[in-house]
Amino acid sequence: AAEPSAELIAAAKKEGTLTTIALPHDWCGYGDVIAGFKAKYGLEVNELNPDAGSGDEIEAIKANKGNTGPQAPDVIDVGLSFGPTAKADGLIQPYKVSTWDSIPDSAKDADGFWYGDYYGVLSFVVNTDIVKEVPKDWADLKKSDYANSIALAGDPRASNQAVQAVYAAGIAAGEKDATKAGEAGLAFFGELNKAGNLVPVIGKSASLAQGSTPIVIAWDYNGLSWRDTLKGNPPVEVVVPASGVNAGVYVQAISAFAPHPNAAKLWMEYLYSDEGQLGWLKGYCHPIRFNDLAKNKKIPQELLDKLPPAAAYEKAVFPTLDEQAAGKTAITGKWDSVVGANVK
Amino acid sequence: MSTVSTTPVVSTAPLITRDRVIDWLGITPFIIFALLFLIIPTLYLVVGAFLTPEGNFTLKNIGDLFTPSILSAYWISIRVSVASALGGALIGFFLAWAVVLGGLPTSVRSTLLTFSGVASNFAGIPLAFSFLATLGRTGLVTIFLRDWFGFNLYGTGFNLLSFFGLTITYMYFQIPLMVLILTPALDGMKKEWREAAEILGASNVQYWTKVALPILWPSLLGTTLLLFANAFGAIATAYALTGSSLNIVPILLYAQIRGDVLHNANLGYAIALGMIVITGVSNILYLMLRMRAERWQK
Amino acid sequence: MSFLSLTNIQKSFGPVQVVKNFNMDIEKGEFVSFLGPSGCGKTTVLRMIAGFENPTGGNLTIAGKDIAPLKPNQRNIGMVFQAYALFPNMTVHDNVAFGLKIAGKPKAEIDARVKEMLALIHLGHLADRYPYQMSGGQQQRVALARALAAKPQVLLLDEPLSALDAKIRVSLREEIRQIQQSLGITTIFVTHDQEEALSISDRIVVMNGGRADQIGTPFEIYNTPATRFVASFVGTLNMIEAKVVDPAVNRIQIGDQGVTLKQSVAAYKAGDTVSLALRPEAGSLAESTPSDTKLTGQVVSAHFLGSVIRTRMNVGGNVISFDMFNSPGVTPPAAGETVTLRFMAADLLVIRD
Amino acid sequence: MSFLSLTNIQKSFGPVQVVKNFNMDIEKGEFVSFLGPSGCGKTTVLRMIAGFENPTGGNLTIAGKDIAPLKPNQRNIGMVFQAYALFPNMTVHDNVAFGLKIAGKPKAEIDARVKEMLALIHLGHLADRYPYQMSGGQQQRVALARALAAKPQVLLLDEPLSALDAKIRVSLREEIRQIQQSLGITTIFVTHDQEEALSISDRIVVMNGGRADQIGTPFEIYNTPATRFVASFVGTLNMIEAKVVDPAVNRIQIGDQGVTLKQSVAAYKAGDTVSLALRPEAGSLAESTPSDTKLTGQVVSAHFLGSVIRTRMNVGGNVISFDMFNSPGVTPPAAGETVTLRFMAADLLVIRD
Amino acid sequence: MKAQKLGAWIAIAIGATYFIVPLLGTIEFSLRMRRDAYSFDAYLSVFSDERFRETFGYSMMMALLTIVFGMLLIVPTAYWVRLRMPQMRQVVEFITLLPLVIPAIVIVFGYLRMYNSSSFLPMTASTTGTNILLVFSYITLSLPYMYRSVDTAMRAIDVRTLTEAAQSLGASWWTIMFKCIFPNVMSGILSGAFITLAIVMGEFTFAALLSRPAFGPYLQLVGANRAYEPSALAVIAFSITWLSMGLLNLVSRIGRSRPAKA
Ligand SMILES: Nc1ncnc2c1ncn2[C@@H]1O[C@H](COP(=O)(O)OP(=O)(O)OP(=O)(O)O)[C@@H](O)[C@H]1O
Ligand SMILES: Nc1ncnc2c1ncn2[C@@H]1O[C@H](COP(=O)(O)OP(=O)(O)OP(=O)(O)O)[C@@H](O)[C@H]1O
Ligand SMILES: [Mg+2]
Ligand SMILES: [Mg+2]
Repeated sequence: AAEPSAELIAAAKKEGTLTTIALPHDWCGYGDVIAGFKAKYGLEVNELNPDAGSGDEIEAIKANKGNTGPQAPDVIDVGLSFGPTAKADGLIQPYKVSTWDSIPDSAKDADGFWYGDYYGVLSFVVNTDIVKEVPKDWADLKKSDYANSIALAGDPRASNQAVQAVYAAGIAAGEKDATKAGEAGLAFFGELNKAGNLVPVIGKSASLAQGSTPIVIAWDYNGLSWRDTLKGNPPVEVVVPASGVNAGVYVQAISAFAPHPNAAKLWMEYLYSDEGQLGWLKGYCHPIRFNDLAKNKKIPQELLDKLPPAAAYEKAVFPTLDEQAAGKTAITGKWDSVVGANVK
Repeated sequence: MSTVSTTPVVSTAPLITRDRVIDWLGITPFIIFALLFLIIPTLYLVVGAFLTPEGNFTLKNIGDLFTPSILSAYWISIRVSVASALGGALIGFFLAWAVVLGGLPTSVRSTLLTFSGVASNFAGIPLAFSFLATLGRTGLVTIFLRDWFGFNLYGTGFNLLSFFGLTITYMYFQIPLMVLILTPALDGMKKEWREAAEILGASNVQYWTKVALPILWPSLLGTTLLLFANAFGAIATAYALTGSSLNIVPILLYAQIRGDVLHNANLGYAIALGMIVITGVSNILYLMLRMRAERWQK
Repeated sequence: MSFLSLTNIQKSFGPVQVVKNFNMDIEKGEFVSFLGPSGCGKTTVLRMIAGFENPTGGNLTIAGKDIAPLKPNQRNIGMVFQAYALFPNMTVHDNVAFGLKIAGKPKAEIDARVKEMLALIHLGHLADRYPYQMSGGQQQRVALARALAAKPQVLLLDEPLSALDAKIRVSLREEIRQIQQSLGITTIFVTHDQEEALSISDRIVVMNGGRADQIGTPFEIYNTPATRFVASFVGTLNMIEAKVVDPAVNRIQIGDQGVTLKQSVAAYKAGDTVSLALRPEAGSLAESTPSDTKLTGQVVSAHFLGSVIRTRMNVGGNVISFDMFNSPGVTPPAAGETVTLRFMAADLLVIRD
Repeated sequence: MSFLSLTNIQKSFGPVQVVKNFNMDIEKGEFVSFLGPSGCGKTTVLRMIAGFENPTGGNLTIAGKDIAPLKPNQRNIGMVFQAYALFPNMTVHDNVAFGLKIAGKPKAEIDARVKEMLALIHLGHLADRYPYQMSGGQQQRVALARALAAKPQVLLLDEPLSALDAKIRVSLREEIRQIQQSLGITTIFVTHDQEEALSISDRIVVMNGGRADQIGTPFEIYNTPATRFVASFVGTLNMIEAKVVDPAVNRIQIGDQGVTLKQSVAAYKAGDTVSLALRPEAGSLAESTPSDTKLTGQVVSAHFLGSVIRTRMNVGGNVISFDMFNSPGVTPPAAGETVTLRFMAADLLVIRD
Repeated sequence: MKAQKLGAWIAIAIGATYFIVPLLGTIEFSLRMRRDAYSFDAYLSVFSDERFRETFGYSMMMALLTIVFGMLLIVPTAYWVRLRMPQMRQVVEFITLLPLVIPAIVIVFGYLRMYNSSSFLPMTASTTGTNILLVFSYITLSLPYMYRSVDTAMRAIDVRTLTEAAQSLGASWWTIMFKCIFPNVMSGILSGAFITLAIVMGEFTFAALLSRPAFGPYLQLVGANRAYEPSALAVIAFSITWLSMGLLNLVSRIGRSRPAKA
């Protein structure tokens, strides 16, 4: 892949800082990716709220219109469905990285406003110290054994990961139509909640390990990286459900009001370089140029070995943009009234 | 020798004015600071509560407070705050009573007071960690109960993230605060009052019901109100316990202003206004009761 | 058998004995003051009578009945504290009514009694005030009324006046005495102000280090102090060092001036040093003063103190103060002047240490 | 021209005038006391001299120089406060050195002066103590040394003794007077204790409601009070209502007993009522008393006050108190007894209201 | 009497249990990182985390600045109010209590709107500006504690007479303030300072919303993403609070300059 132009590097260095948001260090290997970027170009990286959901990221751009201070993010990494809406709201600006052509067309905006970055499938991340019988499929989650155990990895009103989880439950129920699938997912979680299995907490590695949420529904790559950081204490199993395997694509974009536009562009160049893509892969994420890299034999074998079995991805459903939008609308709008997970 | 002419001397007015100006200058930095960093930012939001995103006047935001999810957030917040305030007040009262009037060695008193100074500031995120480590699913107490008594705490439906769990967590800083505020009030209870009552024939119970509690109630109630406000505004503890998805007012507000879903910052302002009104009212009541209590302490 | 009787009362706090073999009999209706310096145990004795402290030894009876087993709220004793100790949450009326209410008296009776008590202390018009709305003197009068309302057998007052201004102190002490006399109530009054004790007591107990040094009428205490401590604590006193010349005829010498005492110095040998006490008011410069003794010396200083002029003179190394009443006709002697002080030999007391 | 001169000084706080046309001239080295009841404006006058308050009218000069425009820290006036006001964070030495340091004196000079001042107040050995380690009396002496260290032109003392115990009060006031005399410093001393003022002042200003009622030596103030207020505030006083019988020969009548005054009642008509004042110590029952006048009455009560016995007698409706020194030979008269009080007619003062 | 004492002991015992068990739980949990044995791994992990050191140092710095500037604002104000404007006492006191009433989040959102880079006072436009704003926000937050402790200390020393004493000895305002007032309210300043330290070290809302790398948000982050380190951090945070309270006691005991008891 081509190197970024010297002018871009120079311009970025002049800006000196890149402001990112919502990049937890154990998400997709971002810790190392950021470190690699810093080391390579010598820019500061100002990391805003690593725990923000996709919605929060969009809001951060809105809130900081007219503010060029360190509170304003330059770049965002959001769920696929958030890309088009952000574009429509005029919150992001176009840019085409030098490896643009190797990104599948289905996963990028033709004008370069947003572009897919990596994907994974939703899985059950289970603390097997507490949960002796690991759930295999969505339906298992309703068992009374799992009372007070299950958590989403975000608030469905704000987090793409959580929305996708609900949607996946809908797919597992056999719904094909996106809106219906969304509703079915809501209904499923409504039941979970009524049965007292759903914990109104954002599931994270800590809550997983400490046992407040021994089952977290999260992207497989998150589960795997949590497993690694916990180093077997407690033991964690990542299960891809038998049905309703929902694959989710995230997208990158540059804020329309980015205080450091050149640094943002350089960041994109880095992410979509071979180095950046392999960085994600190390974090168990399938980078969007996976096929391209594989074709060119650029992926070390030991990296491939550590990935989840390819079989899991065979059943994976990639919802289209429209499906995602429909599902998201159905889910965020009615989450409160149908599920209403509250403190009791 | 001391009789005197009575020529009235006109007072030198400008001198007084200059003095007054200097007087005011002395507190100007404070006033400016308070205006810039406390009052105007708050007014900004208070005004915002009555505006549409476009900047027109509206009462809709206030009206929107009465939607079920927001009401339920207020409701749970109020319940947790009331419960932790009452619990904190009650236990704190007994602790303060024990060290002030219980005839315990003075070392116990100074230990408790020092500890309370620390613990009342031990709110926020670390507190949440502590309780997760203690009463969480793999917490010390939970495991202890399981291994030694075969008692499955979580099997009873207990959950640290419940109303009860939050209340018990909040009480960790509520009790010490109560102890700190109430100890001076109890110190103000003169030994002679008790003795006077006793020598007039009153029993212990009569002393407490007719003399001690009537004297103490402004302090007790006032402090309870303060605890209530204290709990109502506490965000960090709940945030760390539950990671922002808990539907209590401070978190809802956080999500509204910062977050995305309902896309309505002005509604967020209205929620904030509601909070200010609630904590404000309880604080004002607290101040009034304190004044009343101090009147007696003279 | 006297009304209130304390026999061999002792009290120790831990290792420290603060009251040592205290004996005292008080007759019904008597007004007795405990007088003594701070820390001498006055309050402790009072609190044992009230029942707030248990004696570590001895007997306590009221009207022949042992009160040791009774709790404070069963003793029927009235008490007034230094700091008033009115209940701040109650009006004057309710404070005074408190003991009666506790005793379950009917409302009409309570109201009548409260009215009567408030009339007694001249505060009938303030019945609805709260304590914080009243001056210290008024509060203390209410405290007195409260203590008296339930007709206690004994009234105890622990320095009730010490928090008050000088003028109010004087008027209130007279009021207390007068109320005490009109009700005929047995009263113990603790004070460290000798003038207070002298002016209102039937008898005074001068306490020192947990002991009663002397018990007697104000006259006895003032004029024939039993110990050096009593002599120096009560009133101003000149202490004079004298040499015994002839013990047989009570002849002593102050500086180089010989004096014949009325009190015996037979216990001393010629040449011994003996301590004598002389009250400043006992002597006078006027030749008309009835006197049988005189001392001559140099005036050191003369201070005008209002009604009296206090002159200090040096007699053979002893500085002796003496007071004379001021009047426009009297000019105080000038410093350095030689004067002769005249007094009765009976006023020169021999003080054992 | 006197040293410190206050002319027509006035002070109002808002609508209330608390000092009204105050005039006073103080000579260099004089010791003047302001004596008066609480709230009469003593402190306010003092604070105007110190510069803490601005007079609303009048003139203030020291050594002929108008000090009105000067700030307090430019007036070179020493001040001692009731509550000592030592700097708690400094040792005794540093407190006394404070003013000298501010003035930028060299260290050696400061040390020498501090030493000298501490010697003056007999506290040289406590130079390294902090205020909280000392008794009230010691603290007040340090405050005095601090005020004097920088050799002020005028020393102001605002009730410096009122927070102290009775015994220390007396000894410290004498120490203050003696230091003042040895340094010859012009001093104003505020007090509401008449005995204090009488015993140490060159002159006394008796203040009442923001005015100087009388300015004079202690003798003048005590023996010839100018107003009824002065008479009643200074010393104890019997006020007697009498009827004028013959103004020409100063003949009046108390009850039905005729008395010829030394003071003139020429301003009255026969039959007028006139107020007379008599000090309790002016009269005596003893026949040997030098006297030219007597009054006979019934004894109401006799109080034993230690060195004196105060007897109240009723003379034609007037209750007259008189004091006699206590001595074992004297028995106070019993209530109801008829007694004759002897005194000099000159002691009966006619009081204008 | 006996029953009362027993009751008192029972109350203390219950209270002590409630207070101590969570601490034990936290300590125990923080040692559990290695599966089969207790170890200090969690602490090692925390201390070796660069972000721990960075955020901790940053918050310490902010706390110190807050204390210094807060006291420079508050001590003279409290002094002046006592000395010259007693009629304003109620008002000033009321203002200082407002931060207890107004949630921090409301204030900080007001800041974001008032001081963003396109406002009249673009404090958030630069990192330095944002840091200053953060210090100001912390001063606001600690107003109730700082003002109260300073004011209490002033009540104990009778500032008015001390001032007048100093004035009559020729002292200027500057000398009075820094030689006579500050040293004597040191106990109040210290107790205010330590409470402020404790508050600032754990503060989350302001730092998070102003996006500054402070200790509070770091705690929150670790709390969400690590299992055992949070307990270790809680132990550390609690120790810091204890340490500052201990220091406070120590300093006030060593500080010989206690106010004279009148
Ligand atoms: N509860 C107690 N424990 C230990 N010592 C005590 C207690 N109460 C009093 N004392 C000591 O007993 C002694 C006598 O005290 P008490 O209060 O009777 O003195 P007092 O004569 O009333 O003095 P004052 O005039 O100061 O009131 C004092 O030395 C005091 O310190
Ligand atoms: N700053 C002030 N504002 C309003 N009134 C004041 C002020 N200072 C004093 N006064 C009033 O002025 C009057 C005289 O007060 P001042 O302090 O001079 O009395 P004083 O003679 O010193 O009394 P005391 O013996 O009680 O000290 C009092 O009525 C007082 O209330
Ligand atoms: Mg006592
Ligand atoms: Mg005064």
